Amino acid sequence: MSSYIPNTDADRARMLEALGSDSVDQLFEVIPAEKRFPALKLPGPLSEMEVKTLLRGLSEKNADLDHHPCFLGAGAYHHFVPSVVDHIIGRGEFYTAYTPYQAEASQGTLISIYEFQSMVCALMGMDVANASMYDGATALAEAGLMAARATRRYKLIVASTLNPGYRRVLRTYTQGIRMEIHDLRRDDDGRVDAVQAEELIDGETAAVVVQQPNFLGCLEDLAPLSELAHQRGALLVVCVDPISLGLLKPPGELGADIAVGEGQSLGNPPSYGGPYVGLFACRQQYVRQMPGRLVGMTTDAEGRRGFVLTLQPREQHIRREKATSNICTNEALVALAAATYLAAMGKAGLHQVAELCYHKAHYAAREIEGLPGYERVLGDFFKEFVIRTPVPPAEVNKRLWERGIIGAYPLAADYPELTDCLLFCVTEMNSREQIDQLVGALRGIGR
Amino acid sequence: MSSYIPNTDADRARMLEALGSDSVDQLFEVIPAEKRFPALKLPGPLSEMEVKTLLRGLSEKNADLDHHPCFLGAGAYHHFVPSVVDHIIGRGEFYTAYTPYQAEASQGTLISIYEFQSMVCALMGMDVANASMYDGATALAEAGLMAARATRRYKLIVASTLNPGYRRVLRTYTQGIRMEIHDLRRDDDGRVDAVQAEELIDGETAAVVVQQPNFLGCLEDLAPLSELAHQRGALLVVCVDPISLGLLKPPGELGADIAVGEGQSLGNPPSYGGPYVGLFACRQQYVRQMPGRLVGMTTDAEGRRGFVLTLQPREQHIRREKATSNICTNEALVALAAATYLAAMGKAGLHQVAELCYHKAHYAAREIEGLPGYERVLGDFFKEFVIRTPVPPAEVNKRLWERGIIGAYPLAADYPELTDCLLFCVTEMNSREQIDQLVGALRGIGR
Amino acid sequence: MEPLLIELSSPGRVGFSLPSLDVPESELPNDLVRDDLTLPELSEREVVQHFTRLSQLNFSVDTGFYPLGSCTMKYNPKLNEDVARHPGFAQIHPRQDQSTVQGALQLMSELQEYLAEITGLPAVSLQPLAGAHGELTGMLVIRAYHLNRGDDDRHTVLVPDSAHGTNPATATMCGYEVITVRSDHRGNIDVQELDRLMDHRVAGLMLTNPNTLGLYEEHILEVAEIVHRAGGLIYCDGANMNALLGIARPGELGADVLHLNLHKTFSAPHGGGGPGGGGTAVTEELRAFLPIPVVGRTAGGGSDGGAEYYLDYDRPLSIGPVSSFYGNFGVMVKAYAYLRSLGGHGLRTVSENAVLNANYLRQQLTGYFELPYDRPCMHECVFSGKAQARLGVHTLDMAKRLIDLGFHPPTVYFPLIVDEALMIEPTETESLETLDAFVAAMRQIAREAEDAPELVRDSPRTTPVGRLDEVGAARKPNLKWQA
Amino acid sequence: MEPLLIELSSPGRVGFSLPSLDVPESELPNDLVRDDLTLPELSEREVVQHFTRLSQLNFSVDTGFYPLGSCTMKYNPKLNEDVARHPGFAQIHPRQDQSTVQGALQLMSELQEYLAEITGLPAVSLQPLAGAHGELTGMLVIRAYHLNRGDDDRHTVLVPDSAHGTNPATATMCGYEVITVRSDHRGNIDVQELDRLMDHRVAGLMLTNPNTLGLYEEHILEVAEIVHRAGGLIYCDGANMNALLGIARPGELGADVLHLNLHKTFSAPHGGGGPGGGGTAVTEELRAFLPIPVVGRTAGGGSDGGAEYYLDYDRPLSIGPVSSFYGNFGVMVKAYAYLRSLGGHGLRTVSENAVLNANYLRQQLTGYFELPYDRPCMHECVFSGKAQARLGVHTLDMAKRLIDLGFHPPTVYFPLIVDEALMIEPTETESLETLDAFVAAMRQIAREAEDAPELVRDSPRTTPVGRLDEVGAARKPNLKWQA
Ligand SMILES: Cc1ncc(COP(=O)(O)O)c(C=O)c1O
Ligand SMILES: Cc1ncc(COP(=O)(O)O)c(C=O)c1O
Repeated sequence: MSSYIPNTDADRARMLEALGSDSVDQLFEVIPAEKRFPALKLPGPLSEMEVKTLLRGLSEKNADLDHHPCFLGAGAYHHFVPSVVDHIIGRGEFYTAYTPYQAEASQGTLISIYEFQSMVCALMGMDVANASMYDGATALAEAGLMAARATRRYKLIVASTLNPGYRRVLRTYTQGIRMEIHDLRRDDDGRVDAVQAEELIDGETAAVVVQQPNFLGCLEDLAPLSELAHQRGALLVVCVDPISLGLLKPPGELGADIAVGEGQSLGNPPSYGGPYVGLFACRQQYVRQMPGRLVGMTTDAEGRRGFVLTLQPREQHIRREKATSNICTNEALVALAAATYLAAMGKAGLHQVAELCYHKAHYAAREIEGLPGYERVLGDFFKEFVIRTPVPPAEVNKRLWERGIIGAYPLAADYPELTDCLLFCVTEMNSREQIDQLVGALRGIGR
Repeated sequence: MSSYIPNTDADRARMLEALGSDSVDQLFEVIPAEKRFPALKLPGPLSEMEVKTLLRGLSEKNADLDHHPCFLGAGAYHHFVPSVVDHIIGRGEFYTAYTPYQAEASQGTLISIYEFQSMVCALMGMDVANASMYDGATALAEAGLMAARATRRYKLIVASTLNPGYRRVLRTYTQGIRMEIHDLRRDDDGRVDAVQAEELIDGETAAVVVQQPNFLGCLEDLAPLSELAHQRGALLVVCVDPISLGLLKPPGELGADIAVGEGQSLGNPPSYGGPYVGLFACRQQYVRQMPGRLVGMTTDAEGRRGFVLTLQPREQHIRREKATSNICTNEALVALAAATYLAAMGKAGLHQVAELCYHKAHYAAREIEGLPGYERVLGDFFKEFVIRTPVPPAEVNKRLWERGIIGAYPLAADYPELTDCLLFCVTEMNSREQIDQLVGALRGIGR
Repeated sequence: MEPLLIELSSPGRVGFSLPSLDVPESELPNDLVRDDLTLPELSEREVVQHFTRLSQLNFSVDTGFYPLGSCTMKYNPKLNEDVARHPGFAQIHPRQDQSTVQGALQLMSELQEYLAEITGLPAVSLQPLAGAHGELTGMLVIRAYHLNRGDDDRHTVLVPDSAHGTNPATATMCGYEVITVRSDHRGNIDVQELDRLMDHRVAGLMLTNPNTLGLYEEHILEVAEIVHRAGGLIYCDGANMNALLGIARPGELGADVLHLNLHKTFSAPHGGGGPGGGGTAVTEELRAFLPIPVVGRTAGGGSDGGAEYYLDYDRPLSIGPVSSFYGNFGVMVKAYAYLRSLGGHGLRTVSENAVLNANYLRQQLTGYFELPYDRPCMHECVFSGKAQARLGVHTLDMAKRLIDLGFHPPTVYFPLIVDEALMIEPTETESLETLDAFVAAMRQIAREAEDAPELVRDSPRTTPVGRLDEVGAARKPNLKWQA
Repeated sequence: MEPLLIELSSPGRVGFSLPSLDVPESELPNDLVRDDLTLPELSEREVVQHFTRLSQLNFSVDTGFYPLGSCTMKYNPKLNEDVARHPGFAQIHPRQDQSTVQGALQLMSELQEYLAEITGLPAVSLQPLAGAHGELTGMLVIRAYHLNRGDDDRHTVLVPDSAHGTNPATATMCGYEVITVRSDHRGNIDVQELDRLMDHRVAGLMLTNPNTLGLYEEHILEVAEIVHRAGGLIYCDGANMNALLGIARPGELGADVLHLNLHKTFSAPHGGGGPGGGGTAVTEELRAFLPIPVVGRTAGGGSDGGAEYYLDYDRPLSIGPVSSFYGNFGVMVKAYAYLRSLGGHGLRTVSENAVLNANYLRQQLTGYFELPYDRPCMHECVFSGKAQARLGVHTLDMAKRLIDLGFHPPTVYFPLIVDEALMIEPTETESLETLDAFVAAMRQIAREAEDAPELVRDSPRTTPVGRLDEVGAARKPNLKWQA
């Protein structure tokens, strides 16, 4: 018997006796014999030691960021994760519990979610934040759906500078329902085209959806968009990089009605794309339209402070087909990592991370633009920037990899007009030495 | 200020005000000015990220057993450590507590030590075991001292097949006090010479000290030694490999009065020699002569079961210069790892580990003896065996390393008569594939 | 109880340590720089103390029995935690060149295969991030399938009244109208009603098997037949697969689409509410509609030195991606380690023991609590607290009393079709002794409901807080601290 | 409370998973094979649950304030835990060829250097495994030094009455007779008595500075002068180095030998009672006597491609090895990470804050408890509970009461020269708020000792067990379970 199953043959015999059964097989007689007990063609069982070796082997087939300088971003980021984070999310009491339905037995999880909500609000300058969505893309999609619910309008104006993956997920999410989606093109500086915005946003528009800094790394000018949207009764949905909020004005200050973002950067490794966590916040007036879980503060009969899941009538387990979303399991542990990260970094730490990213990225950009054949295109940016390369981007990356460097993100597939461009990302994880190494390599490649 | 120091300048100002001091420096005025505040020439502070990178770099300069087959033993062993062990000893409540002086606030540690003591007794077939000694060598040395205390005799007869390092530590420990130490030579089979034993053990002898399986891997015949020692009023001290006790008769059954051993194999990685843990057990009658801490079961006023440090009047903090030993801090967390390991492996698991070692070592020995030029010397063994090599041992190891294999232990320094020999160790961590790889390499080297 | 971070915060404290700037500064975009950021300020020591103390306020699988029905709160092997944290898994970027992450892709490819083998549904997407997300994925696949056939008149979905709330909620998100199907007196879907409701306007049926009563759907083959005959498809909610591993393949029982909960059946821990994994398996016919990308394997097996495993985006009929990248990779690693540890036979013993444990509880508690559907159960059993409710002791009271007795309560008030429901799922990782202790506690509570109802109603007493004012919480929501 | 493993055990349960035998079986040595092995039998889930529950019964630094005097219970950075677990550190064998472990040797070599710089004593052995082990090492070094000079008439060692118990116990183990030296009214070693006792038969003085009263030895230079003049050496117990990092170097204050407690001063966690690290530093004159091996560095720096760092066994005057290998390497990694994190200036701030925190507590509690030596302290302060004892409330009672108020008690009844001693060491990792909360609790207890002595005497009440019968435990020792 497996080390994961405590009961022995003797235990099973005792239980079967209590049941008046002869064998465990009897319990499955309800299943037609010909469908019962298929022999699963799976690899044979392995001991713990063998599994360890096998998985170490598989993992070592991957080139990891501990051992390679990396200039990839585009929606997943290599930021520093303090050791404390893993120690906290590695506490069995956290990671082997589930959704805190039984509040009295779950105050640890509940308080940490309340704190997560509070810090997401602080970061975003918003009134309320939920306990998490799956990831940035689905948070954005849910924001689109919520905007429609809140406005009873079914048209979304979506910036082409929004993460193309997010735009696709939004389309996936809305394919079964009534929703018009219009792309809002960018100007030459890489920002939302104000003129077209003026044309597209109308009295039917549920929301304008933009990203700050946008997918191309550029800093959008949100004030006119916000004004426009609100004038026409539409909501402004802003998707943010939470790390940038250590430095930049929060969406709440820029007019956002719903703010979402990918929370991976807050204390979580890139982990080949998941688990990540969707941040989701909005203005107070829309709280009952929100998807996902919310934790609130309350008291017990003796007046002691305590925390509970609240406003549950928005959720599927109460409202079923009328729920604001179908989400049930979310990304609680990743949110806990984010909460731990934000607590450890605090006010000063997050600011410092953002500044390090900003200055390092600008240093790298300047150095690269200075290279013959390389050109930086588009406008002001935060930690990501677009470079037109003298040799095809794929070739650049290939040759960087020959030097052990994981290069930048080729924009061709998403932005045909930027086919000869790479999106570079520089964070606090990139030492000057790494940046100089990159620049040196690019110089060689450009020759 | 460091992230490890919470107080801010404002906090310090408040505290200084309470103290009526102007500055922190004032607190140190008692130190002569010319000795005060030396500028330490240490490398400058590093951020967490930099320390991580630095230490990763240092660690990767070492060839580790995760990536290299290894046939070294000789007192430190590469055994399997189930994942649960690290998860348990990684619990902050365990590793950030200290010696459980305050029993009511330390039942977790106390119970785990009580369980450790119980399982060490079960393993060794002894009456009482303490909460741990530093390591195998110091446990052995303390056993020698204790034998002298218990018998009021000051002569130790020490098998030359006892780990040479342990013999040296015993000499270090006893250099300041009255203690005669006689070496007891081995016979051609690699076991204690019965004839010389008969000559050396006399009415002045405090103890006969042997190892089972001995340093050369061989299985000693303890019955006659035990009889002889006890006849002459001496104690029998046996040093064991706890893993072997999954299969072999425990020292308690073989006449040992004190049994000691290195506990590293029980759930701890080789860790370049430490932290390890000394196992120390004896017969009931000697309990008040024991060194180290002991945990006992008792009750509170309401009759509830609880655990406390007990028989403390043996210890330095009570008895000072009359204590049985100066040991204070021991190896509690390593003992906890051992307790967790023994609980997870249990009766069947430890047996299976021991059998795997036995069969794999014997397979390897047979295969190597079958190679031209290689000869196995000495008698029956458990998991370690001695091979005479056709080319010098150092050369063999060098050439194994060229193939990525960490070879065996050269015996020349400790046993000049075995200068052309290597001590091989094979455990459950060595797959047949690894063994065959070793054999193939040895064949090539022998040619 | 532990104060909040913001209450522990003190100006100027730092809990981080970052490298100093090693490049020249650049000018900041001053008009975009924020004025203030009110995050807490704490030292590392305080952060660790805070969250460690919080953790101790939780019940959890690692500290006790957690028979939360429908959630499969099995023990999560520590091995899985360790392997998933390997830098070669955790520290790889989703946009890396695929040739540099072949180990990750191989793992995903093999996991797809294993899940296909287990479910009897050959095409798998690992992209969905939880069960409900798998439902969304699967229902969109069903929708795409119908549309692709030009069958655009199907606007409704049938959902049994016993279904989990995510099922109808999902159908709505996909634009379907939900029609509820009754359960019969044995806890099965009512076949006659199904037959009546099923027609060419119905896209499909969302079925759970074993259903949320913990009961095997006795007429599943007939049900599938009825739905398929009318051109509909069967969406099977696989949250309860812990009953069927190596016991039966949903694909052979008529399911066209099935999501799995990697965080339930395949031992990835629940994380206090996630992350999960909602891998979704479909029939060959539906393969083309799965989200992009799926992981493919080149026929040549990369023997030419090229990459063997790859992300396949070239799927024109795909519903599109459902998440940012390729799914919760970290969760997949745990599920993969679990499957490799157990093998096919091991999986069957998992379900056998899960089902045996549940039946044992069912048998031991019968007579103490009402059993609305009195037949052998699968991996969980659902009682009703109706008898106790008549004495003024409700299921919620009994749940709270269980907390005082050291157990996490079962799922309560679900499924909705059982009054005062108590849904108990022991899983295979609990011992007979634990089950017996739980039985004793439940029987004690049944006794107390008669003899000392106040005792039950006033529980819990041993927790850091008593029952909380949920109405107040909802009326004036306090959802964040005032900094 | 949690049952014992053996009580949880059930025949046939397994918590392990081992590979099957992949080689032919060999014949077992049947006469040596044991009949039975009564270890517990549990599944992995049960093992994890058991030890997790046990852990929660502990007070610890991670969960609260732990001002255990003389033990320096500072916060242990999590970073250190992580780096020490790296396979390149944990999975290396002590008998590997030195060329394959250059990273480990470099770390040890540099750590030796750093500790030399901090202590002002140039030669360091990292081999001792705890403080007392360092004492043994150091005292044997002193012995070897005298003997090597032909000075074989020194059979006694002077030890102040305030010394930690390990000091006299160590002297005995080294074959010395212990002569106790009184402390004076300011808590210093009594210089006059020292002068009287010191002669050519005395091997040396074991001094602690700051001493166990938390007080700086005001006459340390004079003391050293007296001892050295008579040919003796100064052994300095460095357990209290947390007061002196970057503040003063013991080597410049007259110490010839000093042990450090890596598990106190250098942040390696205490592990529930170990592992520790007792690195021992000596003067140049004593270098030759240190245990073998020490870590050396080749002059050429390995530039010829040979190994740069090596284990130096070629030390004929060495006292020999004191342990199985090279010391607690894992502990060294943590200390190294700590030193590299802080740097020299950071170390000084550590001691400054440790000393400031202690003085703050001293000042805040003065008036509530008797302060036997009323002068500024270093990193800890020692009060006496005498006033309370007169009311029938003893230090032990107050310690237990503190547990109920959420604090780990200070060290009690040590040093022995203070009646009813309360030895409080806050360390630098505690915040002012924590200190204030502790002060409030202590003041409350002082009040309760007057107003409600029963309350204090009957504590603790909030723990899983009340005060335990220690006398009974010692009279009929039960030291293991009956299987
Ligand atoms: C029967 C059933 N279906 C679907 C779900 C939804 O799964 P998830 O929570 O992973 O989204 C659940 C989980 O609670 C469930 O129990
Ligand atoms: C002053 C003093 N000296 C020596 C020691 C002994 O150190 P260790 O416990 O590491 O052996 C201690 C530890 O308690 C101590 O406080």
